[in-house]
Amino acid sequence: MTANISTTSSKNDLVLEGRGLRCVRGERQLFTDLNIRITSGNCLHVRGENGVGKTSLLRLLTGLSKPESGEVFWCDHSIAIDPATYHRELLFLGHRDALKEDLTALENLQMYAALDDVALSQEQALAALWRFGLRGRENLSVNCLSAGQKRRVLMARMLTRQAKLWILDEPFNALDIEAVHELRNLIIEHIASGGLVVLTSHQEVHIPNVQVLEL
Amino acid sequence: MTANISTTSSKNDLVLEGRGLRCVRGERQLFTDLNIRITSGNCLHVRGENGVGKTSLLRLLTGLSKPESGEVFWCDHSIAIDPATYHRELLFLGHRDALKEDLTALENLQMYAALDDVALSQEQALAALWRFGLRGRENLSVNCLSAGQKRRVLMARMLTRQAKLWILDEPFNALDIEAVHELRNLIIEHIASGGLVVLTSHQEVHIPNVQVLEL
Amino acid sequence: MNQVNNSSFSNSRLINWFKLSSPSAFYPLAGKLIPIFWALAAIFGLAGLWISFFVAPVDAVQGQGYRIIFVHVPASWMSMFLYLVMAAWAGLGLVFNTRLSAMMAQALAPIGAWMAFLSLWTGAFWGKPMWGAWWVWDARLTSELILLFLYLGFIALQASIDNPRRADKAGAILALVGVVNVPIIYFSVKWWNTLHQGASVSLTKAPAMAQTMLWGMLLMALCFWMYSIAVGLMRVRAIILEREAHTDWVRQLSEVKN
Amino acid sequence: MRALLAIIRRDLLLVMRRKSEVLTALFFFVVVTSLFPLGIGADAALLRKIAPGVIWVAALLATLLGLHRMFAADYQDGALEQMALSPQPMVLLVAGKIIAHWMVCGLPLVLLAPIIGIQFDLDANSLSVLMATLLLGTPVLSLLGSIGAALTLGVRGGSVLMSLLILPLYIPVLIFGAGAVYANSVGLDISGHFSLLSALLILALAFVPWVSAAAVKIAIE
Amino acid sequence: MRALLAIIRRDLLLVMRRKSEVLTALFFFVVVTSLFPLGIGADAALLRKIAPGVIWVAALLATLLGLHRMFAADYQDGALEQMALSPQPMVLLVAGKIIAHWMVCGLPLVLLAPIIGIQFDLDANSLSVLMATLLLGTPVLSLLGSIGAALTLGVRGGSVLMSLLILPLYIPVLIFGAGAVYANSVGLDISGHFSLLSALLILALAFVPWVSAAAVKIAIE
Amino acid sequence: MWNSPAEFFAMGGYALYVWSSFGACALVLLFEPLAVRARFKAIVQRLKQEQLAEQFDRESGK
Ligand code: HEM
Ligand SMILES: Nc1ncnc2c1ncn2[C@@H]1O[C@H](COP(=O)(O)OP(=O)(O)OP(=O)(O)O)[C@@H](O)[C@H]1O
Ligand SMILES: Nc1ncnc2c1ncn2[C@@H]1O[C@H](COP(=O)(O)OP(=O)(O)OP(=O)(O)O)[C@@H](O)[C@H]1O
Ligand SMILES: [Mg+2]
Ligand SMILES: [Mg+2]
Repeated sequence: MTANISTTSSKNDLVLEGRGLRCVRGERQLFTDLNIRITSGNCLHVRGENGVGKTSLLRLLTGLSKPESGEVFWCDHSIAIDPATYHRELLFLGHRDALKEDLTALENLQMYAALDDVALSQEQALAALWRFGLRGRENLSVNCLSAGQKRRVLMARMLTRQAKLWILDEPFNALDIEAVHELRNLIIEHIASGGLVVLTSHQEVHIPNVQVLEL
Repeated sequence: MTANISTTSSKNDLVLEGRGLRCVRGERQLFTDLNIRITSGNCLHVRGENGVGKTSLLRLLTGLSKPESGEVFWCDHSIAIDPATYHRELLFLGHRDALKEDLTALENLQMYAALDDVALSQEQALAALWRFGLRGRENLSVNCLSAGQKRRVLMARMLTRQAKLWILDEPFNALDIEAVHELRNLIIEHIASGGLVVLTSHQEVHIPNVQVLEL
Repeated sequence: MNQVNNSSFSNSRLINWFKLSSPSAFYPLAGKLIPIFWALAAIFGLAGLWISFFVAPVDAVQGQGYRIIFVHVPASWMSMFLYLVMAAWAGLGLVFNTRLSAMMAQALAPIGAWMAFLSLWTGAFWGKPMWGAWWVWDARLTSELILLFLYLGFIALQASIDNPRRADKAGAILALVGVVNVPIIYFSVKWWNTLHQGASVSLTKAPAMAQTMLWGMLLMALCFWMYSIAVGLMRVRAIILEREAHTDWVRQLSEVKN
Repeated sequence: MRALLAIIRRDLLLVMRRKSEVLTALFFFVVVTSLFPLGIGADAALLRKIAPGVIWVAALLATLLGLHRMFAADYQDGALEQMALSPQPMVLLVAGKIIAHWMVCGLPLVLLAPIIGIQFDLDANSLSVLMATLLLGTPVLSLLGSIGAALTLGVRGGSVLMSLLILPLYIPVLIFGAGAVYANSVGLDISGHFSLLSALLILALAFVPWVSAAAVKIAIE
Repeated sequence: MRALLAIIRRDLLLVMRRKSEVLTALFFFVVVTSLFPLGIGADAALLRKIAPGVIWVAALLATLLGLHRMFAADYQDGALEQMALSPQPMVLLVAGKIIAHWMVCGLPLVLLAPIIGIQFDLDANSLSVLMATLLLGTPVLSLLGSIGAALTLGVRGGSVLMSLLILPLYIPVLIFGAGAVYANSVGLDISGHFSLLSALLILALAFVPWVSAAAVKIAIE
Repeated sequence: MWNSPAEFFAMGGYALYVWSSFGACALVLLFEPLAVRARFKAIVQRLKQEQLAEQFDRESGK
């Protein structure tokens, strides 16, 4: 399968680009010669049926796995060369929630802030959790939270982490209607302030400036 | 009680009933004095925002956890008294997929059939997998499957397990549009043949005979 | 008819018991009992110490060193006895699903562990002058060490399970399985030929030791016993408050009210 | 019965899928026993004296190492829950898992013991006694271990906590097992040791599956 | 640097959350060392002879048991992936985790060793040598262990496979560590042993974090 | 039996062993109730604080 997608930018700021990407899993070629280009203020929605290779593509874009051929560029620099600077700009949420079940929601947030080198005061962290309806549950260990509440903690992390590029794998899973709405606003806000978003979802997403990539 | 006058009607009229259910998690009371009653050919859709207690309710109904007070009855027999017969009629799918990642989809299906005491020939198992778009992936170990493909294996299990009562926790998660459609058909079929379904989902489900329980 | 009456009668008795076994009823009762047991412990303790140091004569073989017996034996006895009591409470909790008995078991475990520790410690400090070694791998010493491990395992298991109901049940299973060890400790001296002293207090035989020594030991043992009850009750009160923090009756307590 | 076989087959299949896993309990046994001559020195008489103890302790530890596998993985991915919801009684499933564990972690030790024994310079008579004690003792280890494995399900730091809970219970097996080999080497009668080991085995067979099943149910709740 | 501290704090916090976990490595050490006299018999002279070997082997095994915790949990729930995506170099994160592991599984052993030594009837001089060797040796164990822990990530039956990979690497530490105590007890010079142990430590410190970081990266891919 | 306090404390040459044993017992038996009391006070304190917080909530809610 080949596909080309690119978004035109008015200004010349941040660009995520994949050139000639090819991904092979087992003996199956998922896609080949895939070119994508996203610029500041845009959102790319990767769609396709189950098992078509959406998650695999996202992992290529983060640099967690390497493409069979082709390369990923961030602002015209290959991400393989200087991953640290790229990762400073990147936030990735996968299928799994990557929260430590034994720590509380607040501690999880603070721990990730320390790792990501982001200054995060206690008040900011609490405010982020409260915004997503976790008031009163900040100090509950994460394994007591429901499936949707765990995802909400991740949304709080999206708010506190100052990354320009968000790569989100099925972020709307397990969220209730209100939370879906809240998340959509968050993404719109992020785009409006010049961020980039790549996401997958099996539902429609109603977001301005959204490009759809059918895999 | 010794003289148990069982007035079970000869019609196969199955009833799942919860009387005065109360559920406490930690120090928080999720719901109290909840009465539900579902009969053959009906579907109950449990709704509510994240963390309201949907999963907890479903686990009470399966007998995996015990209510603080109240009881669950299957055809007027408390499920705590004879769990084995109840479990013979029950299929529960939780948030987690309960598939062994090291076994293939086919082996997983056969293993569950053996545990559930269901006769399942190789052809039947394969047919079930093929119906849900796993043709060519029957012999791939489950950890190679994508998120949606794993859920499809569970759908195949629903097809092969001859249970009357299905309790499904967010079964539409991670499925693509086509698979959602397929699953809906499966549920409708099951209801039409006199089965009972209890499910949670944050999206609308378009199923006839559906009652909605707002938690 | 008769039968029905009978059963309702015994039911009402049962209800009385169950009433006492509810934390809210037990909490104030425990509060009243604690000073009594402290007083008893003090009386027995003073008398026991008096006998151990000023009445009991010097031992012909062991000199003054034998006086360790007056703490060693009570600690050893209590360590075994408390384990049985703890397991019994835990088992009751498992079978009848009463919260209070599980809390009792939980409250007794640390005391039992300390008693086992003291038995080992005093034994070691006795063994050095008598046997020339702090520690030997003899059956009784070993099984007492296992007892300490069992206590610690029980405490560790309960501490690492967040859900208190589940912690109670899991702990109960472990405690019941571990009961096997107690008779092993007690009879180890009989079953294996060991360095350690055999039982010298027995109901059938005449006591093999001096009458005064026996009295000293018994008084000290009573002191340890009363002490264990007092501390156990104190701890169970704390545990009740922790577990029942969200209930109304706790909120109404005078010590909690501002 | 069919379910019992199914569960044994399933567990063995899972082990076989990772070929390494079949051999690792064995290798662990071999490596640990080989460490001792390295740590202690190569005095043959000394080695012969400590051989039964070392081999038995290594067997204990090797069994322990595989225990976490008995329920933990199934618990984590929800499969244990599904088993609890199957119409089979829990005891049966637990028994199946214990048997599978013994076939992977116990039986190979019994078969390998003579080779290890030769490294420690044991004679043929001692070797056969060693094998016999292991044959009686390792099932007890698997059985008792299942209690610990079930109790620590879903508990963080479970595998270390489990060793703490289980090792004290293993001690009688160790004492009689190693004791028999030692007694035999100094020419004492060993029928007492064997009858005690058999008694342990019978008791464990009779009670442990129920205890473990109860513990598993508590964990799932 | 801030990230290094953050990761150490995080790992220690996770351990503390389960209070039992701090103590369990310790107890495992105590229990295992207590098993040997039970298996071998209570002859004091014999025990004194095998004490260094037994204590060192027990230390090895205790370290090993905590190793699976170093990366496996983080790998499974995706946290390791997130760490790889943080702007910190992987080496730093790995180093933090190794330090945390040593603080939980190594340091307590050093502190507890004298008590165990007394059970084996060692004298004060031997005890101090034992502690010194453990102080030099346990960091090496944590370091080398991290390689195994990283290599076996996501591999089923990983913890057993890991012991298999790691134990052979541990052998030099064991030989010099136990050797020093033994040499001291028979009145030989032990400075050679100590300089070898120190050399091992320095080499491991210099190279291992990079190796482990590379192994972790491979596992995530 | 004892002619002087010094003799009593010397315990016929077994001072170290006897007093270590009795001393350890005394320490442990004293430490236990103190620890329990600290635990009790901590929980009572927490409960008090919670009640205060609730009171504030109620007052500010009005
Ligand atoms: C750490 C070492 C020791 C431990 C764990 C230990 C354990 C015990 C236990 C559990 C008992 C009570 C059992 C019963 O009453 O039958 C006991 C009683 C006793 N122990 Fe020890 N002991 C140790 C060392 C010693 C030493 C070194 C001596 C004296 C040389 C000693 C002398 C006694 C005596 C005289 C009794 C009373 C037996 C009786 O009258 O029933 N113990 N010890
Ligand atoms: N130990 C505990 N202490 C306090 N609260 C708890 C504890 N365990 C669970 N809870 C709370 O109970 C609720 C669990 O709800 P449940 O998992 O049933 O939610 P749900 O309705 O399925 O939500 P979702 O839609 O997110 O899956 C959550 O609000 C959670 O915070
Ligand atoms: N080792 C392997 N051998 C063969 N096929 C593999 C292997 N690993 C992965 N695959 C296949 O690669 C695809 C993985 O796709 P991926 O996880 O990216 O899907 P996805 O688009 O995210 O799907 P979903 O919507 O279900 O999440 C699947 O079709 C899977 O079967
Ligand atoms: Mg996917
Ligand atoms: Mg839920």
